[in-house]
Amino acid sequence: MILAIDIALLVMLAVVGIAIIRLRNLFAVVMLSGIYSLLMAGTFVLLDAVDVAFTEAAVGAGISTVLLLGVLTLTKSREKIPVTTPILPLVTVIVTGGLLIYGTWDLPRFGDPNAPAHRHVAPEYLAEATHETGAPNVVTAVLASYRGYDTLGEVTVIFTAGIGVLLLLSGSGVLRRRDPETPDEKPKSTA
Amino acid sequence: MKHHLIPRVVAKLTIPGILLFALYVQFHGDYGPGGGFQAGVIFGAGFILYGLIFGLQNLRRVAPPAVTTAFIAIGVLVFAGVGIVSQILGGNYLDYDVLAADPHAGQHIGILVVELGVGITVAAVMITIFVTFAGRER
Amino acid sequence: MEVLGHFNYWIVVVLMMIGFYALIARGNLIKKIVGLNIFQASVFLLFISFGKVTGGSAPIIAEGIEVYSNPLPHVLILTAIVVGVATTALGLALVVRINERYGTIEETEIAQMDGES
Amino acid sequence: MISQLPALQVVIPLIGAPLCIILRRGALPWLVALLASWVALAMAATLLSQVGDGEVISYAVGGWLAPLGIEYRIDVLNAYMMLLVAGTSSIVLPFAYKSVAKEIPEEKHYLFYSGFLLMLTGLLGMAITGDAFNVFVFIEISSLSSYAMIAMGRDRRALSAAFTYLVMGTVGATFFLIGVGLIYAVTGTLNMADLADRLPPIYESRTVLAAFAFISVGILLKLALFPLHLWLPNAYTYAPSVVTAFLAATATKVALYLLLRFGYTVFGADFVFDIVPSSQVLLALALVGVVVASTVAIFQNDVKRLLAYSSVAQVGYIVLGISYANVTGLTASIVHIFNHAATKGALFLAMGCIAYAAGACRLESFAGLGKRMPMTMAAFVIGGLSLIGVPLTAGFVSKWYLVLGALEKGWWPVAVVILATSLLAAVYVWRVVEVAYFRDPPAEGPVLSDPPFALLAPTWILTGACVYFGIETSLSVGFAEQAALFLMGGS
Repeated sequence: MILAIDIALLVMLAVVGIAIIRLRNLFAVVMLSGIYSLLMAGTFVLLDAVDVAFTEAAVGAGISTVLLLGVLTLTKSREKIPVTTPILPLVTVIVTGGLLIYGTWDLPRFGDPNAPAHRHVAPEYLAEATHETGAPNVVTAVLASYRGYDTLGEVTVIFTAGIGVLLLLSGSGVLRRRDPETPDEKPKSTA
Repeated sequence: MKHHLIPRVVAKLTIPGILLFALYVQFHGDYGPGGGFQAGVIFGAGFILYGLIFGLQNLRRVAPPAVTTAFIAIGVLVFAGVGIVSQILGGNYLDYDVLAADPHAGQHIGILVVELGVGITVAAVMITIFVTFAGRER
Repeated sequence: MEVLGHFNYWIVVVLMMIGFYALIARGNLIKKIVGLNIFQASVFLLFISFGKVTGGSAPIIAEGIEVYSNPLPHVLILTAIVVGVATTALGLALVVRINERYGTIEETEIAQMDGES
Repeated sequence: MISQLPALQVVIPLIGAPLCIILRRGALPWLVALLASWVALAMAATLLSQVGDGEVISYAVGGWLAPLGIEYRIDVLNAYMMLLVAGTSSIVLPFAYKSVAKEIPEEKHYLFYSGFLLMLTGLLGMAITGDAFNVFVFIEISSLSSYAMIAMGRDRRALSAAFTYLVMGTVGATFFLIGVGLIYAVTGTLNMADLADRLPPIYESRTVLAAFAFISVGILLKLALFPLHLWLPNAYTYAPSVVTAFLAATATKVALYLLLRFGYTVFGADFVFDIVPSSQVLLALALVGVVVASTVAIFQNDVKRLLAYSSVAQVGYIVLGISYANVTGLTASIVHIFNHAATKGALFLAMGCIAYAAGACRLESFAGLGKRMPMTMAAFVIGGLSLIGVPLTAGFVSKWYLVLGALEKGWWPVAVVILATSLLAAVYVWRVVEVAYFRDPPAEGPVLSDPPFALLAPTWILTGACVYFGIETSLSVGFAEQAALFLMGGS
């Protein structure tokens, strides 16, 4: 049953994905990418990844869509028709996809409880984590404690993005502004 | 949107709720889905909504860029600082066991503080990104 | 059953390739970013698929539940989603600046202008 | 205290980055960056002295033992890499003070130094960690900060270069992630040492093969091996001088380290060279890359761009050594990682001096610089000689081992190609030298002169390193040989 819903969601994802490639109106593309993320979040719930679903919905359908819409208001909202047919990308994609399909051949069956990934490390988390950290949500326990160092890296990545956006977009006001009273943004000759 | 009454009233009613929900997600992550990152996103979204309805100027007044920028750094420092503290207390980096006399309590404190660091940085970055992007209108 | 057991992976691969194609074949920078998002989100789905255990439930320990799905891929993907949105934000900031300095966000036109200057 | 060094190695620069944001006024961010980098260098030196005799330090982050937690695993190879990375940043940062003041708007200095420390943190983290997924996180820290830093160049092409790098870099990182996911699915672990134990029984699995392919392609994109180098020339050409010098010396090198780490430690030499025809593939790509990139370099009119293509060629030499799959070749690669970092660091810092004085690095603006900027051009000449591989320079040492390794294999045509491409290098270095020394300076325009001591000193330290490690090789070759033996022995 779950497999059937899973497959249905995946097919819908594929349809949305193809529509994104084909459409040239970028507003429609951005809205569809938000829908793609929502469908993806639904699939994650189905696959028991509730934390991931929560985050994907907040990030994919939330932040990314808002950012993309914001950028669209600053740029042109129609994609131009390409001059040449992209042969090389098509070949790259087919080769990459082919290699992946080849690689999936020896993967454990979908949902197989005896897959190596479920026999090593993970059972110890499930058995010990709540006891050792006091957090019933094993994902939180692993995220914040066992693999807390990854999470420190994750915060640093977010920090990096913040610094990067400020480096790129703060100050250097080559543009007219609506509220000129902000003192820390003066035009720069280097911009 | 500044001059429409209904969005303003609705925003005034919902924003406190959004911020409260963010705090719930922040501190309830041990038990259900959620945690610092999701809480930070929601918290930031509250401010972004404020900025959308009441204008960028007002948002800059509520959350001055210099302050949000500082908070981006503070969140990282809080997280990394927990690690340093645990080193000072004789453990390895980010070993929460040593943060309290009882390892379980230590783990609890560690996870709580670390998630708070995540939440602070994420919320601050969200607000900063919104303000910098919105500040570049054509 | 063997075929059905891998069908999930294959569609995920197709999804990944849709995103990858939009990323490398399209000249519009915003469409590239959207393609990047789809590509990465689909990779996340591949990981989450690895974590699924038939009959399992979400890895939040509770009374009366015996089988849980694997939490580790979830943890990894939480981190990866954050990395992904960080990349998106930075990429979009670059797009805004490129649009300001070049007046276009089409790759071919930018390459043309780069060649001239 | 000393047992906590591995964690602090990464955490000190990591904490420095937000500190730069808090202490944003005046020269404080620069000072924070400098101190963090120097402390990191001292720690890297201490770690290298501890693992120099083949020992391995394991550090359990968070107190969770591997494979449950994340493990730091330090051996002679990654200690050597960390010394290289921290050393370069420690030399480049003093240079940055004046160079950045000229190239970056003042109100962004604190962001710039924060970003610089993030690049440093990312590269150190990639080198030190023993966890496959943790590598991904640190790759992204170093990459994201690099994209933003490259875009700070004054030319608008810096922006399009940064975007291209962002797209190719993210594809690389995502491929790497796919590969890590696939090996996780068939082994259940992310710890490198644990993976090394669990992979051999399933070498025949198609999933492992696909995982190896994705991880390799992802890393090869990062290290810019021909033909996956397309992001590199523009990124190096238009980035601010300091960023170019640091990235050229370290970023591709750490990616090369990852290639060695995953090839030898995780997958194992038996798999990489016996089951997969890696040797042949790498050999072919490296040879074509060296020849094509060296040739393209000759026709460049921007000297920074010329050096960038030369970097692509040098990556080719390093991969060439790896493709031999013998100790001499591996030693040559590791020693060339080091020597080329010194050489390119010196050359790009010299470019920074010229950009400081002249504002650009176009070939025509070099006319007469031999007289006007004697110290800068002398550094360029020595660096150029090392690039060609003239005896008594560092470049000679690595090429010597590279040729030796080829002859050991009986691959004398490869040795011929190495010598022939050195001639190509001589041609492109000569083009610059000719303009600088044998062409009169333009009659109009400002009279240029050598930059201040604060810029010349770091340039000459690296230039001196090119000569020093050409004569006294016990350190560079000594550690490289040990690292090579360690990798080969561990297989």
